[in-house]
Amino acid sequence: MTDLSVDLGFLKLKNPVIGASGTFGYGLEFEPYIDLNRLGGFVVKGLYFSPREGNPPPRLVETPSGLINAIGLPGIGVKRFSEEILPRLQKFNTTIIVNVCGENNEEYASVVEFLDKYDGIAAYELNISCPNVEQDGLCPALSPEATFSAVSLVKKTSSRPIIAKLSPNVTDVVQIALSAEEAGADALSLVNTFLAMAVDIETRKPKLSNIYGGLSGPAIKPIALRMTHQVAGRVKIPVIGMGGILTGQDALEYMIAGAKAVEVGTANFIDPESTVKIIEELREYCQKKGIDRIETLIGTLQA
Amino acid sequence: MTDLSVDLGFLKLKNPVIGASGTFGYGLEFEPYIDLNRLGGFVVKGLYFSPREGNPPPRLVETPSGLINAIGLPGIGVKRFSEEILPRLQKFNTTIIVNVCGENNEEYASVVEFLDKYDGIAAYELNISCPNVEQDGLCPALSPEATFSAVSLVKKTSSRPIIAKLSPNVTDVVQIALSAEEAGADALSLVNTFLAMAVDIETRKPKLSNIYGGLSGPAIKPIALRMTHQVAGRVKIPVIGMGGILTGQDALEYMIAGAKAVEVGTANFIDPESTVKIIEELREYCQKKGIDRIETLIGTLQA
Amino acid sequence: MVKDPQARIVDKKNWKSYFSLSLESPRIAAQAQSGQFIMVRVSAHTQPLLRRPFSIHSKSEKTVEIFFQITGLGTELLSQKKPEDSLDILGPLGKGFEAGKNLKGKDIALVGGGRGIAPLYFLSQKLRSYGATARIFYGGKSQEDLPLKEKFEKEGFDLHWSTDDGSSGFKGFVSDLFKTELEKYTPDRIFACGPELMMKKISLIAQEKNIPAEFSLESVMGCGFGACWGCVRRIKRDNREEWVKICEEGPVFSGNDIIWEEGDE
Amino acid sequence: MVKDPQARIVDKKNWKSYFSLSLESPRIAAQAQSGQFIMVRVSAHTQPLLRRPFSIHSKSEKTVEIFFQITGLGTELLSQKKPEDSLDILGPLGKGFEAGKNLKGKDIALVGGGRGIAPLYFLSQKLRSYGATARIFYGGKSQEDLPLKEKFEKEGFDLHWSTDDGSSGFKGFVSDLFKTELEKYTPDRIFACGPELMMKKISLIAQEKNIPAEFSLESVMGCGFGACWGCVRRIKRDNREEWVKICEEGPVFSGNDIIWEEGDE
Ligand SMILES: Cc1cc2nc3c(=O)[nH]c(=O)nc-3n(C[C@H](O)[C@H](O)[C@H](O)COP(=O)(O)OP(=O)(O)OC[C@H]3O[C@@H](n4cnc5c(N)ncnc54)[C@H](O)[C@@H]3O)c2cc1C
Ligand SMILES: Cc1cc2nc3c(=O)[nH]c(=O)nc-3n(C[C@H](O)[C@H](O)[C@H](O)COP(=O)(O)OP(=O)(O)OC[C@H]3O[C@@H](n4cnc5c(N)ncnc54)[C@H](O)[C@@H]3O)c2cc1C
Ligand SMILES: Cc1cc2nc3c(=O)[nH]c(=O)nc-3n(C[C@H](O)[C@H](O)[C@H](O)COP(=O)(O)O)c2cc1C
Ligand SMILES: Cc1cc2nc3c(=O)[nH]c(=O)nc-3n(C[C@H](O)[C@H](O)[C@H](O)COP(=O)(O)O)c2cc1C
Ligand code: FES
Ligand code: FES
Repeated sequence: MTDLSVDLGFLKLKNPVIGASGTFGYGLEFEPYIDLNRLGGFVVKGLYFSPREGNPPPRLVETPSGLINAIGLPGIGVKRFSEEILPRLQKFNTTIIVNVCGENNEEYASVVEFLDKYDGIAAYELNISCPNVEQDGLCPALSPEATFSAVSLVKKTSSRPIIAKLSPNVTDVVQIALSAEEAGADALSLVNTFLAMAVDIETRKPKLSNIYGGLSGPAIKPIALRMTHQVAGRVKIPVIGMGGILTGQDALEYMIAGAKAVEVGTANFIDPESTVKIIEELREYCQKKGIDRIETLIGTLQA
Repeated sequence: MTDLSVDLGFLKLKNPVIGASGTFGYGLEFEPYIDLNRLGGFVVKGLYFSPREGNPPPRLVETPSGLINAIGLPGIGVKRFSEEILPRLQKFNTTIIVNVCGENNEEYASVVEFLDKYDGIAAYELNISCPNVEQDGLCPALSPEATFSAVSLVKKTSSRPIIAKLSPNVTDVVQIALSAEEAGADALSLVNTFLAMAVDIETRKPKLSNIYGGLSGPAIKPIALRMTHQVAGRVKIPVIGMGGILTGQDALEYMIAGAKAVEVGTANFIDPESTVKIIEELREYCQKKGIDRIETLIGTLQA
Repeated sequence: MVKDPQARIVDKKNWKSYFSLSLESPRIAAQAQSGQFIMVRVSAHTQPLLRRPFSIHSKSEKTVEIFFQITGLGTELLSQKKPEDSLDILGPLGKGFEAGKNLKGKDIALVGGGRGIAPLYFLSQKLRSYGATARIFYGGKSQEDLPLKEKFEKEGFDLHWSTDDGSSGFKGFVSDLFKTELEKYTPDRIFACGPELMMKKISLIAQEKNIPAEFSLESVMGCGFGACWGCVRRIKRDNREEWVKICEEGPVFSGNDIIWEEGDE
Repeated sequence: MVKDPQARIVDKKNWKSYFSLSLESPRIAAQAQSGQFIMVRVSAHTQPLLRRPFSIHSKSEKTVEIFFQITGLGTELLSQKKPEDSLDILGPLGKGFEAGKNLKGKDIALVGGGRGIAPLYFLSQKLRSYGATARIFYGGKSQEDLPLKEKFEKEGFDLHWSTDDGSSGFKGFVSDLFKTELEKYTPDRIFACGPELMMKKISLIAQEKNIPAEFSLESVMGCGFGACWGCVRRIKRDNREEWVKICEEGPVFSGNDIIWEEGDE
């Protein structure tokens, strides 16, 4: 029996595979297709304090091996989430993480403050890296200072562990990672999407109503993997890697490069069973290679 | 008859399609497949002052819709280039651009100083953005200051126009672009490759001997296009766009987003006729749309 | 809502750029309602990356059928599939037409433009089984865009058709044909599917004449089952306008609730 | 070196994971030398992105043939092509074996491992036409990895074979088989192609016995025609070691010039 569990220190996951925020709905959307109890965990769609509309359509455009989204963080807000969704999630035997959004540091803190009163949430993933809200993709994770101040305020407010979600749209992701660590983040997750665009040459208009959106999917994997490797080599807190993971092989690349766990995003759209299949593929690899505990694989890249 | 010529101010191209450095050899490699005289121009492989070996293999790895290279700028140096290659290029009726490399500002300047003595070069493309030479992809184009100092020194030295080639591995490409413009660059070309990696899960080794390499090809197009759009909207000098252009449609997206011309890279490997086909596709589009001069299309994105 | 990774193609038909594929998938067939759709994986690789949505065109006990037009790479790859190949599909998804036994004896107009005719065939069968009269208004650019004309005719439906170029039937848009016909009769209800502008025109006509109407909307879909928030359209809800996921709450909506996209009339 | 965007598949053969395709391409066939290769576009889309290199396995006046094993997505897609399909190919590329009329009357050993047998068939035909004797040493993991055994036998070549698992012929590596045979005779020249380690061993044997030997090397290729600098191998040149593009200056090199990769012996 291979032991697939991974220990993030503040949190033990039954396996390293987590559904990524914004691609896993509120989890419940996947019930017809998979047994949610089998997952390492999942992160629900980004939540602001109040309900939000998101951007007008078109919100999605496909590119070679990639997907640009400009969803713009629509959501039901913390109140409805705690009343309508959370009670239904509490019955699952898996790790529920809430992706926390805010227009400013105070809003991040108020989301956390509100949710701290409710059971059934294992950690907060602080979404300081969504490129789809402000112009030119501005967000706290583009600067070490803004990252530090957002993370440290939320950390102070929260009674639960904080995972800071980093942006790939930076010159030096290690610098941002170190700021988040210094500010007290319990873990880091990376990456969010890459600021991107597509043009319709017939109409000469952007293919997304918001002009720019965030690129995800297999196209970005090589860049996201490099960033995960860089960060994992420099911080002491655990790193959760993501970007373009479709298969167990992809997940293994991230873990060998140093990720303690992985999030699976766009793959869930292509195949709602992706997370469960990836878990099976991890198990098969470990069995084939005679690995008893998957944790022993983490960061074993021979460079 | 559609007029496909574009005017960069310092240089008029017969059409906007340029073979990108490092993917077009010294041009001559394409003679069996295309008539080089039909091109807007091409940029020869990056040249240091002295001959260089480049990195050990494996130098290439494919990823979904992308290619990571860690070639590492091997080359014959300026002396052999001027003796063996340049005389053969002079007979072509197209624009020859030399991609200039250096380990420091002085080497950039010395390459330019040396080549200034020879005819047949229309401009220098200053490669301040190759991610494959220093550790962690360090290069001048990651900082506005280093960009400014490299470009201004070379501009002072050179008797020819300077195109500064920018890196996509930055938080704010507009800031770097403005530095290059301020330093006297006559044009900007963007983007060079994205720092990336891939892991072999069987051996647990990086798939490139150099660990990291540069990602190019269709995978990166959405990000490179966004950067081109951002920069073209902010600088006064012409912008040459590139990244993942395989077809006339791709080239048109860049031009509508603001690029005066485009470079075609990885596509040349897939099909050595790519540049010529793209020129034909631009012509067909203009004819279908009743566009007399392709220049009128540049920057017409309705955002 | 189930995933069938191996729905075998048991029948394939082709008319120029239009195709139909009949897929063996008993579990999906058992649940399928007219107006619902399935998400089809068109490539085993990463291009195209996402599944493609197709309305259920007809069903039998064991099969669901889709009917589609080639509009890009995804539909092109799909058109290359052969009988005995298998497709990975999800379905049935969304909410279909509100067409129940209460429509018995009613006179129903089904208006379809181009590939938008797809869900209306399933609906016509349903209506007939409930004892309603379905009249079909079918429009296309040209003669070749009316591949299902014979099928409806053979089954004895009252069929009216139009082509933009006049190569067959009424010359003009199907919305104009429909308007002309409405001078002669008033249906009890309208169900329509087709290009945005066509549906918008039909909706105006329906509102003018106070005829209840439902429309099957399109949007780019990331997932098809509510997880991505990609497929939203502007819908009226309790006197407010909201971005509503059409994969979950649609694709069929009442004309009164749809905020139509602006565009050239 | 020409591009043939439409080389028609005129024949296809298959043995488990091995395939051969004969491609109609008179211009490439006219120029092809043994040891040269072609670059084949395996997908019309962007996955896989790059062409794949294949040695020329045989040629006729109008055709060139490739012989390959499925090792990944590219070769898998290629194996799905059918007679009458067309392939987009570039060729002939690189420099082949130095096997000219000067080899008349000589006794030549051709050593091929796995798919590495591909170029040696073309070479065997050439050698025979020049009046040289070609003896074939052919190794594979198992019986199934020797699909060309019968072809060589039928044409009356002196064939020796080995399998790692002993399921047919000599049990062990083809380099060991070759070593054993060299106790009985000494060839005038060796040409080899196969896995890196096998070639390295053959090269050591050749140097020990002072037999001139040439090897067809592999490397990941970006372009196949000298434009990308991706395909380099370490080669001796005028007493210096250089990274040499094998697509231009190879893939065939003299054993004396090759710096073999380090690895488990
Ligand atoms: C609920 C629903 C039911 C549908 N039923 C049918 C049907 O029964 N028969 C049929 O022929 N078509 C149907 N469509 C449209 C069909 O999904 C698109 O034609 C198909 O996805 C295009 O894929 P492609 O790769 O061939 O084209 P692409 O190259 O992806 O795009 C070609 C054009 O189609 C548009 N498009 C792309 N993806 C989608 C998408 N997911 N949804 C809508 N438009 C898209 C693009 O914006 C572009 O204008 C339906 C769409 C929806 C949303
Ligand atoms: C000059 C030359 C001649 C060749 N001739 C033949 C031949 O006649 N028959 C034959 O079966 N094979 C031949 N090969 C090898 C063949 O090109 C590869 O098997 C093929 O490219 C793998 O593609 P894939 O997509 O199936 O596998 P991938 O999924 O791309 O890779 C599978 C494995 O093959 C390796 N590989 C990938 N691309 C290449 C490449 N371009 N060159 C070498 N190795 C690669 C990868 O590193 C990996 O280990 C030749 C290679 C070269 C360089
Ligand atoms: C449609 C869509 C919506 C997303 N919404 C969110 C979100 O609400 N919060 C967040 O932190 N990340 C969001 N993301 C980013 C993903 O969680 C993930 O970081 C990214 O997609 C990269 O992973 P992938 O390539 O596996 O998709 C979204 C991504 C997509 C494609
Ligand atoms: C194999 C390879 C070698 C390259 N060498 C150089 C180089 O020498 N100098 C340079 O400025 N850019 C070099 N580049 C970057 C390209 O010129 C181009 O900026 C990049 O590939 C993006 O364009 P593409 O997606 O069309 O390939 C190289 C790219 C590749 C793939
Ligand atoms: S298509 Fe994903 S939510 Fe509707
Ligand atoms: S494969 Fe490109 S130089 Fe050899």
